[in-house]
Amino acid sequence: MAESHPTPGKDPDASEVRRRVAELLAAYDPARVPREKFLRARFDAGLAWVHFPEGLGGLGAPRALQAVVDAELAAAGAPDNDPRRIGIGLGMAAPTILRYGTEEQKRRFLRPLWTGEEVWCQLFSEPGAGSDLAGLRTRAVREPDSGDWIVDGQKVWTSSAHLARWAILIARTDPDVPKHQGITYFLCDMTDPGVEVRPLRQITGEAEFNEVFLTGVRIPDAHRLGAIGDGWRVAQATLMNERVAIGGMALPREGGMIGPLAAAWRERPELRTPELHDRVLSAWVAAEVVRLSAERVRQQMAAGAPGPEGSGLKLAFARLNQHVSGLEVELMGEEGLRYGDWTMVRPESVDFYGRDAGYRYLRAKGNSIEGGTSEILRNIIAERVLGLPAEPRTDKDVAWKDLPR
Amino acid sequence: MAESHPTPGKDPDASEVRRRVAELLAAYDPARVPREKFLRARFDAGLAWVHFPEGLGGLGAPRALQAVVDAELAAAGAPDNDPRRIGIGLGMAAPTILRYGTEEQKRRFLRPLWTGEEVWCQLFSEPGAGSDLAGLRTRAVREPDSGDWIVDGQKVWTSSAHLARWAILIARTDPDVPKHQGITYFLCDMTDPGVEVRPLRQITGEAEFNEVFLTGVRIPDAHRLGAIGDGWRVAQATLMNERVAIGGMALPREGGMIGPLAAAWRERPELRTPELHDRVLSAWVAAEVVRLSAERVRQQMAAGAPGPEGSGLKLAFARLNQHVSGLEVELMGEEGLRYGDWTMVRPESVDFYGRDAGYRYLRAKGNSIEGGTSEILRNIIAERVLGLPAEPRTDKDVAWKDLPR
Amino acid sequence: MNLLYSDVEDDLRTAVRDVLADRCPPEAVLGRIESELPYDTGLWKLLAAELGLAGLLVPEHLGGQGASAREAAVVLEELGSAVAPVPFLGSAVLATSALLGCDTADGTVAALLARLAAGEATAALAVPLSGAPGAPFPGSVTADSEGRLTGRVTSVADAFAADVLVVPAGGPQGPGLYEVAAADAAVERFSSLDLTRPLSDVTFEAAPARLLPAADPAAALDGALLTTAGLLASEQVGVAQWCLDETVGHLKQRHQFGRVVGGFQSLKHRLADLWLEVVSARAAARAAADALAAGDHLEAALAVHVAQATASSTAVHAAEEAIQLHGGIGMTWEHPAHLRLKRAKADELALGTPARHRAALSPLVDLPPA
Amino acid sequence: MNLLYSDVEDDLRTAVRDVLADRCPPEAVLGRIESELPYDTGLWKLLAAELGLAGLLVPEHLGGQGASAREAAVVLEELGSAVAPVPFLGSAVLATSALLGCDTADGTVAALLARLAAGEATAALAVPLSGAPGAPFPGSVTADSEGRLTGRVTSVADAFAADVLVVPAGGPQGPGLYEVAAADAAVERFSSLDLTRPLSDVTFEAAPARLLPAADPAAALDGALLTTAGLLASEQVGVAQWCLDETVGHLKQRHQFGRVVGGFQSLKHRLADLWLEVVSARAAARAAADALAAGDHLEAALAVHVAQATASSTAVHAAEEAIQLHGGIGMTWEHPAHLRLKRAKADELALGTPARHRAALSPLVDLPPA
Repeated sequence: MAESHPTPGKDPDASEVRRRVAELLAAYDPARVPREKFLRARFDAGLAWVHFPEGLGGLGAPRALQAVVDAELAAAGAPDNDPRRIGIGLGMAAPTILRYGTEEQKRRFLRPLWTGEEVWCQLFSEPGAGSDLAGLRTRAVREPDSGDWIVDGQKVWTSSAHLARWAILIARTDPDVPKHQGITYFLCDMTDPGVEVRPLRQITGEAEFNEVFLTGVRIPDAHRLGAIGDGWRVAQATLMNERVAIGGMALPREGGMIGPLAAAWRERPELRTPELHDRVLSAWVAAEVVRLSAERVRQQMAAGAPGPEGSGLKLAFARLNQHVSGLEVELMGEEGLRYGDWTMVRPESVDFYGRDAGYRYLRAKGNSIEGGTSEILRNIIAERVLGLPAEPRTDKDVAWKDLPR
Repeated sequence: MAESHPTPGKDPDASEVRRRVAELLAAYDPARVPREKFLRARFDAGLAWVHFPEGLGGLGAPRALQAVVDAELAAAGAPDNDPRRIGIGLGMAAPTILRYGTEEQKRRFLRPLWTGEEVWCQLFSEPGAGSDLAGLRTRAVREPDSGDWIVDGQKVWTSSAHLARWAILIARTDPDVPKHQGITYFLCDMTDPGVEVRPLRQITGEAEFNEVFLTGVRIPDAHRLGAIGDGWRVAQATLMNERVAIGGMALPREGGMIGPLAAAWRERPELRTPELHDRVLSAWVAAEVVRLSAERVRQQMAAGAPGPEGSGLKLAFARLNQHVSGLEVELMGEEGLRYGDWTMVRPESVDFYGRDAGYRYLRAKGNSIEGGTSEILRNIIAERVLGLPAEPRTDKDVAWKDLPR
Repeated sequence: MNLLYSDVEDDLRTAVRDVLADRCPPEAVLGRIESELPYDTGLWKLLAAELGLAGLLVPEHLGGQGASAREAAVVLEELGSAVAPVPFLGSAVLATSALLGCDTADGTVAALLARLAAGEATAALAVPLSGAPGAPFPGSVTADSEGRLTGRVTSVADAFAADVLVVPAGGPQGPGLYEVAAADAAVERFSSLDLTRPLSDVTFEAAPARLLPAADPAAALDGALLTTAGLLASEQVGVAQWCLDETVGHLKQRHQFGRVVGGFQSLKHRLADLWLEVVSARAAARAAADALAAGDHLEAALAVHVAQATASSTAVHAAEEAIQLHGGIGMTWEHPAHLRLKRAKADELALGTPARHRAALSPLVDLPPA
Repeated sequence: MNLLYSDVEDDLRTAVRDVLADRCPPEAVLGRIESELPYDTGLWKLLAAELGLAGLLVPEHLGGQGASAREAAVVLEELGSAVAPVPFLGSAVLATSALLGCDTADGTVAALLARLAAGEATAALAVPLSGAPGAPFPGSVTADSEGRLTGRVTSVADAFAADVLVVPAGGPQGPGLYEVAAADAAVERFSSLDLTRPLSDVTFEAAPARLLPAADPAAALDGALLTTAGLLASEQVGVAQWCLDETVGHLKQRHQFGRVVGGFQSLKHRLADLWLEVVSARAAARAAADALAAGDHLEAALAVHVAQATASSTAVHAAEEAIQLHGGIGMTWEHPAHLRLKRAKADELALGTPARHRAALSPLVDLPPA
């Protein structure tokens, strides 16, 4: 009996995880149980994210075992939690809440976040701040009587805001201290009447993101994440997860933008020219090398020795996407002059590789801006990986309110 | 009679210049008169550099008329002053002496400079200074009794130093003021016993440049050019002329590095591959565009409206040379693995386009360093042409002696 | 070879720029692109008739301005800069050049040119915008013995604005250029990558047509494509210059990390490189315009291929840098940068890609393929 | 696919690096390159025999270390970093791989491999260093009916250091690999672009030779070229990493304009881009070494072509940036940077240019020419 149950303080192994999956499937037949009920049961069985603690959807097991769980459940025809729809919750809100949340916050938020019953969005970026995220102007002022925070400001580039029940939010709570010190991190109820979400139409014609106007939004202090004024540090955990998620996606050979380019070259001999051949092959090589680089980073992480290479993946990914999609439009020739549809729509999820060459070309322009510009990433590599001196900064010791605008 | 003689205060025109050339040729038959004597006579006739003042080898005429003189004299079989051999004197020392020199200095130096009887070199660069030329350490200390300057220091990248009779020199005369303010400009006698010239071997194997060690070199105050402490401003005139000279060379179509590449492609079909064809054509286009850009700058200057484009020519020239020569080595394939000769020699003049592909490739690496690095040129374009803010500087108001090293 | 701008050209630029500044602000362009009428007909009337742009390339004796490719190039720099929604390229350059290659002593040709030059009608040449000089005479439209045209031409620029179509078609006597009333063809506008230069597919079903007399119709067509390709380089320079100027301007006023963003050295160096690229493309575009004006065919072809191989990439690069260096704001529909990116990328495909122009250069400069 | 370094590989790297740090400082390399003896034979003895590098790829039963391409790749990273003047690539990789493609059960082949593995002799494969996998079997040397070789092979790497030459030659029975004592051939060293990897032209005039039994001599030769091309990518990564490290180190200590030069943002961003390039080339080189070790020919060929198409350009770019960012000092003969530039540029030509490797990839990934 003892060997098949996890010893307290000892990590569960693959066989233990498989046993738990079998127990779950025995108790909740995916073919009969409603999707939501099954997902809740999976969470309660610690099989949502096995590396999370017990009681919070996990087993405190090595992260690598998640693949075992996912494979077994997929094989059994179990529903999943549609991770593309709730990526921000899973990838950004959840690890931050796990690390900085109170026990009560973790218990309240993580389960519906994971099951997808509550969609999350991220209220970080602002029109005036850009790469200098810490320069944000959204103010949160504490109401003396209630202790609640009243938030006013504007956020931008918010995906899923129109679907979201909750948001992770950073706001300025003290303009009299240097900018990094006066920020606090909140969990914001998107149903608050002061929250207005407007679609933000972008270069592709559609509105994948939103602008969010916050007017007198009330947030109870219980929904503050981390200490007052500690929001910048908390946000770093969120952003680190975002970049890993963007750059570290596993793709098969010819996955990503190179796929349609290679397919067009193969299937449409009339598009081929001698001049383009070497460039298409160069693009193929570049894509394969990014794939290998990403694979190497994953192997480093799996070996428990994450190298600095991870910082470069998002940069490489953006450059590759832009290069390959630009070449694809050129290859398409006359067809490249057409664009599928400029109609303004609000897509539920985004596929960088979807639609036509023109869409891919335009959409890829965002890859070097969203989630940290390529310029900021180069700074990070130069300073943190290569150890070169930081930029001369004049804004670190000045009160936020006194900075030039 | 009046129309064929220059009215005082009125610029001579082409016919006047032609008349002067005819007079010179009539008085000094190039076939009989010794070279040196002819050149002196040409200088005295104001036909050396027609845009210089009368009495100093010129006629105060528009610069464009020089081409008329040169063509007529060449047609008559007259000797020239071997401008490649005395390029530093002609291109850098002469305009600076003309602008900042005393009457006595102009009369003493310009004639033998132009005739080539006295070769000049430039003692500006120092090993520790690099692009930050104003950070130079060579000291000039004034001897109280004689009023002479005693110079100690080390200069580097000095072409023609072993042939030179005179040098233009900048040295620090006051270390207690900020670095740009404590520099003075001198004319240095290279036969002074304190001057030691050593060949500096470079990446190509040869020693095109020299290191110059200055130990107690004595310079009379009469050989100071410009005011004490004003050397940085004087040097700017020199450097501006240098960059225009480097970038602004007139080349015919397929002149420069592209020539041998195109010839190899044409004459050696066995070297051609489909992959290389578009790259060779791209290189040809790039070379033609640099040629057109240089031509446009020359037309702007001739029209008396120099645009900012001149600043970019040297940058474009370096990039082109490096790109084309690198491709040429690749095209040569197995032959590219050979190198003509690594023997250390001291060439009398330098031909960027000479020797084999390997030499051109290596020599071209210097094109983005010598005479202002490409990085400095980009700063200049960004700040002076585009009006972007200057770099944060901490060294402009600090005494030179207190700067970090 | 004169690579500078003459005083007359400078004056022309000022006149065009003033009209565009007044009548063609970014909001107006953006508001129009998704409307039913993607062209600003009022603006075009002003430019065409009052400034005489419609007949710029038409000789004076045929009712035009008698200007050369040099002046048309200056106009295109300004129209490209503003991505102005007018059919200058399609009508006053491409179709007009084809007509000028026909027998202009012929009454039909002369009358049509006069109507175009007066701004009374607008024309389009029925070729795909991606068509390059040097390609074979198109065969997708044929004329029957009664001169009626049947066939289809895809991706025709400015056809939607045209009253008259000039149509290359194979006929009983071989290749010919035909005049067709736009009303007699089916002109279907589609969703094009470049929102400011609408494209249409044009279908002819026994459309009544008039053969335009020409000694060598194929040469007339090819000359029009070459001229337009060369002048497109100036449009591309205009687009690139706008991108550079807007980006420099934006970065001069935006603050981040307590500093003016334009003071960050990596951006300064990228902008310096971009400036150099634009300066170089301008020299190449001027050389093409000057060579087209001078009329030496071989030298003009060489200069056009060089200019296209250069300015296409410069415009795309400048627009891409503009988007990137504007950050998020440049990705929004409301900001005018994306219109230049789309124009630049479409222009890269228009009238031959850079690679195609390099390949066309190959025999002219004796650098044969492997 | 394992793209990381194993503990054994890390230990091997440390051992090689320690020897090189001790025996192969920059001054020593620079002093040797123009001497009569361009190889450091003492250093080679140490590496070959004591560290077992000469027989690294030779199976244990034939007297070697029985290691794989993965370990050889690590050695080449270090030798490339130091531009160490030893014939490891020519003898222990190129010639040895060719011999391993012969019938190793044969006494002659086994004996030769054993001598090489023991460091008792050094070999070179008589092919031009620029020769690429996939090329036809060379025909410049022929064997007569008595097995004597006549002909000439140009640009042979490490032949000047070799005791034994392995020579591809056409013979009466078709293509074959022959063993020739270096003393029986005329080995003329010439002035090579890469001063640290001397090249020679080798002439045979009825040189006594021994045919090495091989089931498929052409495949043995091609396999050796493929293996060496793949491993060269690791040498290139080593060169590139040295250039990056030296440049970063230099810029951290140099001051200009009152600031540490490495703090100027444009240089920081260039170095960040270069770092990313080196990281990417390392992933590609590791994949090639791993695929060669695994032995699936098709996957190995693909990985080698990808690695060569990547690492060649990375090494050249890194060396060019090192020269530029060192400023004037990097242009001097005394500074070690130029040796890496020359190695990198020569390596770009060695065993196939990047463009050639891309072309070789074309059929493997089904992207056919136009």
